Amino acid sequence: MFGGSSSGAAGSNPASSSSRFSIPAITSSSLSTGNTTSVPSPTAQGSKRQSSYLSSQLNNLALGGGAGAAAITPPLTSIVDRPVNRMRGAEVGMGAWAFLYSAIVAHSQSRVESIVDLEKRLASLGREAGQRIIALQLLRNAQTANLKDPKREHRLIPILQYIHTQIYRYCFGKAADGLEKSVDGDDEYMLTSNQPPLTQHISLPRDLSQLSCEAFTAGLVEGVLDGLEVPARVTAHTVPTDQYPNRTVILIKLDQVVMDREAGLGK
Amino acid sequence: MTVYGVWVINKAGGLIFQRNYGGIKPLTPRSGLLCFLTSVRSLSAHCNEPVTTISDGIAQLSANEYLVMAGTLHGVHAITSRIAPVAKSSGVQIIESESFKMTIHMTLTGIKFVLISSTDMSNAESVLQKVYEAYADAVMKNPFYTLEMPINATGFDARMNAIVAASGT
Amino acid sequence: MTIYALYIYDRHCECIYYHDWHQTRKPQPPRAGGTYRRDVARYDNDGEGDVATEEEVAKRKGTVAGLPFDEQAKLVYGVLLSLRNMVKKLSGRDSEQFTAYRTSSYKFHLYTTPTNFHFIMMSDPLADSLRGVLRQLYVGPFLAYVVRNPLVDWDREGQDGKESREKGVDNDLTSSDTRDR
Amino acid sequence: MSQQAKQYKAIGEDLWKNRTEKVNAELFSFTYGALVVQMIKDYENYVEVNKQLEKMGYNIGTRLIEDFLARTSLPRCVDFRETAEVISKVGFKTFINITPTISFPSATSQQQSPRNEVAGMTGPTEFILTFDENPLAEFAELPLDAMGSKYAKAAEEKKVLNWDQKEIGGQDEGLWFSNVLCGVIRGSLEMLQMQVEATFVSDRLRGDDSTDIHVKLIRIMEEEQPINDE
Repeated sequence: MFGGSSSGAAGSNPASSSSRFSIPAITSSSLSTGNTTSVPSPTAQGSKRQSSYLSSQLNNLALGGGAGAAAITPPLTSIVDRPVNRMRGAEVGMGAWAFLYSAIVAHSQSRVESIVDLEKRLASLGREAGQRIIALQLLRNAQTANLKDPKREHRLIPILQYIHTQIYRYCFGKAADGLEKSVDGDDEYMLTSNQPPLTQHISLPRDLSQLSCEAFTAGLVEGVLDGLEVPARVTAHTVPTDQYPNRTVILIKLDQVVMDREAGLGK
Repeated sequence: MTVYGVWVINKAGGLIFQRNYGGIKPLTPRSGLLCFLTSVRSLSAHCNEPVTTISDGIAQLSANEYLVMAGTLHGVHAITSRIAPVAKSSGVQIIESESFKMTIHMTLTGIKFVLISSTDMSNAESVLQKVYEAYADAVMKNPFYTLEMPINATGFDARMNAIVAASGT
Repeated sequence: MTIYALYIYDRHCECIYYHDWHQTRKPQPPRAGGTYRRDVARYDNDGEGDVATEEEVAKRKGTVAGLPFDEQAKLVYGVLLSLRNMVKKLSGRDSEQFTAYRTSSYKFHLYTTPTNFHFIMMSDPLADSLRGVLRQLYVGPFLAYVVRNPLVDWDREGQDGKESREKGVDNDLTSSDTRDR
Repeated sequence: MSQQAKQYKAIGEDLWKNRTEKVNAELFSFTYGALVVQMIKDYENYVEVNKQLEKMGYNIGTRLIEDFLARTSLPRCVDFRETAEVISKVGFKTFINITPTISFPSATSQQQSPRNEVAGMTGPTEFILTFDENPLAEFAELPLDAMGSKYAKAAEEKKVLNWDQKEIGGQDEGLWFSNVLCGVIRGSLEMLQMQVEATFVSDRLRGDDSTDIHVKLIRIMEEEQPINDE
């Protein structure tokens, strides 16, 4: 999921698509500069508190004595033991989402120079989320359908319709308002939503009028498509109308591989 | 029941939002004759006054004039609490004048929402409550807004127009 | 309806009369050395002299020490002036009259005479407009005992002017008190 | 549960059921997880990530308090105990639909130690929030080197295996995955003139028994505006 092996207690390398995401040490390939100097912990008081905490932890781990760094086995219950569907159907307040996303946009803005880069960062977050969402949905589809022949869409149009309804309803509470093939080419499709809920509170300043914060949704769709073996480049474009000033079109530009496969599969 | 205007004043007394709604026409003095005609209706004596206005509603003033008034209101708000004849008192909540009134809601965080309306506006407090919710949604949740700075979010304007339109009934 | 205080200001922004009733936040005596004439303020006449030290005031039934009187009078006038000007500027009409303001605990009523005397009354927050009462004070006792009294140094209010006016004011107010309650 | 706690519990539940627009919690959790990973890639140091998450939370808190007050119009809290109740039973409930339990560490010590006496404050001046569930971390699992010094040895051994993996700094403190929550608490209370320190003392993601945030009142900031007792 986030790439790299996870080092959970189970030790086994969970199958890439259906495992939870875990935060591996970052593979050296993705980072050019080595930065191994360990930064002195600013909250010295934090680590002091931790050591007092350690002693209590050590006792109940029945490993008493010895410095805090005794070879303790990692956490007893690991993520694999937690029920995957515990949060199914759970909800949080729209306010929580709005403030989180607003902080994400503000934080990303401070780390980029251009609108394109800002959209790229938002899209990359969306892609990470999308990959996990499709993994979870496929798992749940398999669980509900009988496990012997879990049903999964493999043709392009049904996949797009699946995203238009199931995935949009899962993420945004309602299906997309439109799914059309673009006139410009066979390999372009458009998912439109008149009032995208996730960015409803955002007002763009004049100098950022070209930006679309729905880039996150574009990334999410790209992540989902990626999970369904439909590689594509997905971008978000604001196409306002009088009635829907925030109307957004998610433009899906399919990879040639997909077009060839579709042609091969024929009708 | 008409809303003439809305102000939002930040903790330091700075005016961060001001809009007039309905009931006003920006009449600026022009050459002699026209100025005479407009001023006859409002019977204001001298024509060189920066603005003349029709009978109901409030004037359309410059941004700077509103800024100064907001600062005054901020100061007055603090004083009205200090000169109270009883031990505990909030700052001024309603200012009544002959043809309009100002209703002021101050939040626990020190932000003041001011509604300028006709005197017969009975639901002023609930309108200000809706303005506070619109502020929480369209300004606080907007990543491109910096705290304490003037608000120019299209989302907030849209919400305000809707609130004012709905408040007329 | 509870009435807390009556302030009368002359054209020269000076408080020429003050009288308070059952206030739980008592103004202090004016600070020494101030240009303030001491005879202006008359405190709630519950027996003590009109000079009340801080402790005395505080120990009175649940009262809190308020501001020194001269500062209080200055601030009251400041509020009156600011709101009067704001209301005129905001409406764009010089004829616009600021009539009252309200906080969570009191209401401030204003009646300004054509000759720019300001009659101010502080009451409980829910009271109806007391402008009528203030006008009666102006037309009644104020004119009778102050304006028409030859002994009164017109521009400089003397001690005597005040006593006679109080008599009129007291019985006038008590009647308005009872009538409205 | 005290009368006051019951009352706020009812308010929180009513607001959540009737007056809160909702969003998919899993999407929220995946997005937060993606953000933390992105930050680890950006800063390559857990201590720095903890700081950035707290700062981001602070910026959220200073705005979220307005949304909270606009929607609940609750009056000012009388003391810090009531503040804890409101944060847990109304704040957390209406935003992420959980109600962390509250405990008052100093109350257990017989007398209020003068050290944490705060001018003008009666009652406790610190509390601990214990999270049985945490939507932010539902799908998260920390790598060994992010779990703090407790697992330094185990992390060391693992490092020998994947020698090529990037070394992330600040492993001694490790990652406090949900540190944004501490910032939100600090930011929102500061807007109400309460300066507090909010820090994680334990997190189940790091192998601890429970997930606890310790909130300590430092001081009441002077009252700039007139008292607001509508």
